[in-house]
Amino acid sequence: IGEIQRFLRDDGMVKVSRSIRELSFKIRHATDEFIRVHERQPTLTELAKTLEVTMDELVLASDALRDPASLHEQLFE
Amino acid sequence: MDNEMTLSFIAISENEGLARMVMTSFIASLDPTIDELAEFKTIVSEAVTNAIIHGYEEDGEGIITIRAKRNGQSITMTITDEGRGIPNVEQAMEPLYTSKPERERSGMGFTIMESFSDHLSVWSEPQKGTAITFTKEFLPVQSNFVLGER
Amino acid sequence: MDNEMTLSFIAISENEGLARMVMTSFIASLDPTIDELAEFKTIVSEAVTNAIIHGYEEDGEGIITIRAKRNGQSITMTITDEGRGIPNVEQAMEPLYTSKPERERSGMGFTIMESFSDHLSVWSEPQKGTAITFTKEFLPVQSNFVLGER
Ligand SMILES: Nc1ncnc2c1ncn2[C@@H]1O[C@H](COP(=O)(O)OP(=O)(O)O)[C@@H](O)[C@H]1O
Ligand SMILES: Nc1ncnc2c1ncn2[C@@H]1O[C@H](COP(=O)(O)OP(=O)(O)O)[C@@H](O)[C@H]1O
Ligand SMILES: [Mg+2]
Ligand SMILES: [Mg+2]
Repeated sequence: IGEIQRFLRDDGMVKVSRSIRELSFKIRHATDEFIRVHERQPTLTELAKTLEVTMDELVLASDALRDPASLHEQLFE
Repeated sequence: MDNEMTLSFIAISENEGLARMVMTSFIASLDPTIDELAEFKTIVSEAVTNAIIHGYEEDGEGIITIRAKRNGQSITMTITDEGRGIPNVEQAMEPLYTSKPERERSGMGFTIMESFSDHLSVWSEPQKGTAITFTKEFLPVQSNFVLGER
Repeated sequence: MDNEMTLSFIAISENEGLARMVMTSFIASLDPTIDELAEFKTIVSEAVTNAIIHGYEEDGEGIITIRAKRNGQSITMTITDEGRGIPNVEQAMEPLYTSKPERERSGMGFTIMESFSDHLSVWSEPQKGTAITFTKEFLPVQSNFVLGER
């Protein structure tokens, strides 16, 4: 399977939507970890560095992280 | 003025995502935190959704225009439609007020936009359209963060 | 016409990234592969860079406009500047031709744009400006396997 994935990746046939899904999962994880260590929110640049991705990739993937968790709490609770 | 852009698109719900991405990209150089970004995108989503659903009543034809300017750490953005307009702006902005209760709208759009922005003003005229202008400040993070250290 | 948008921005190099992101987002619904997207973004970058460097000679003031339409699996996009224009389009499009050899330009911009698009046409008039129109088809991948199987 790893072989096939590598082949696909090298071949450029992988759908962008798929790599975005993977990255958005990593963003969520890295954000939690950053907050735990630094006791504040990371900025986009800090996340891009941590995850070793470009700002473009980060901006694209960060849209999968909609709806701030705090939204409901702030307004409805 | 540090930077400025204009985006126009058809008022269909697929373009709410486009508007969000474009605005994210426009403010990326201010290096927002994840929360600031989420708030900013929520403002964009609420305003664009209102233009699609209320302004054009989902006719799939109207045009929405977003003009944005960056001035230092501050972003000012106007979202305009040329749709039905709002007869009573004060009432429309009240928490929980919605003219479409049958659509299960929450009536909280304006309240959310106000709470996530630093300044909001509404221009509207029935049968002419609506323009909502926001300002949001992005405070620089006191970044004592160096990769691999603390 | 499935969808359509217009973006205008100041001709500064920071906005080359904005243009790339906006166009990426506009074609997202076509679910491109990484390669298709990379080609498409390269076209956008080359055309926008030309408008900034050649059209406006980096005056930091000119406006670049991108109009894009989606028709099924096909994207047509026009990138316009109102800058100096191109006196001899045929010569400009020759591989390796550049009017700015001192800037270490490769002269390969048009060649790259042509090879990555399915159709390209150039309108230009000296002192009026330049408009470059591309079409690119995004073929649905004949995906006859599911990852993890063959
Ligand atoms: N762009 C617009 N054009 C016309 N009417 C609007 C527009 N935006 C808001 N409104 C009016 O203001 C009301 C309140 O908006 P909002 O607070 O977002 O609640 P909701 O969208 O849930 O109804 C809407 O129900 C509608 O009547
Ligand atoms: N938007 C434009 N406005 C004016 N001249 C242009 C424009 N785009 C291209 N040109 C001309 O065409 C030439 C070839 O462009 P290109 O193939 O991209 O090579 P390069 O940018 O490396 O010079 C440029 O050197 C310039 O003279
Ligand atoms: Mg609303
Ligand atoms: Mg070039």
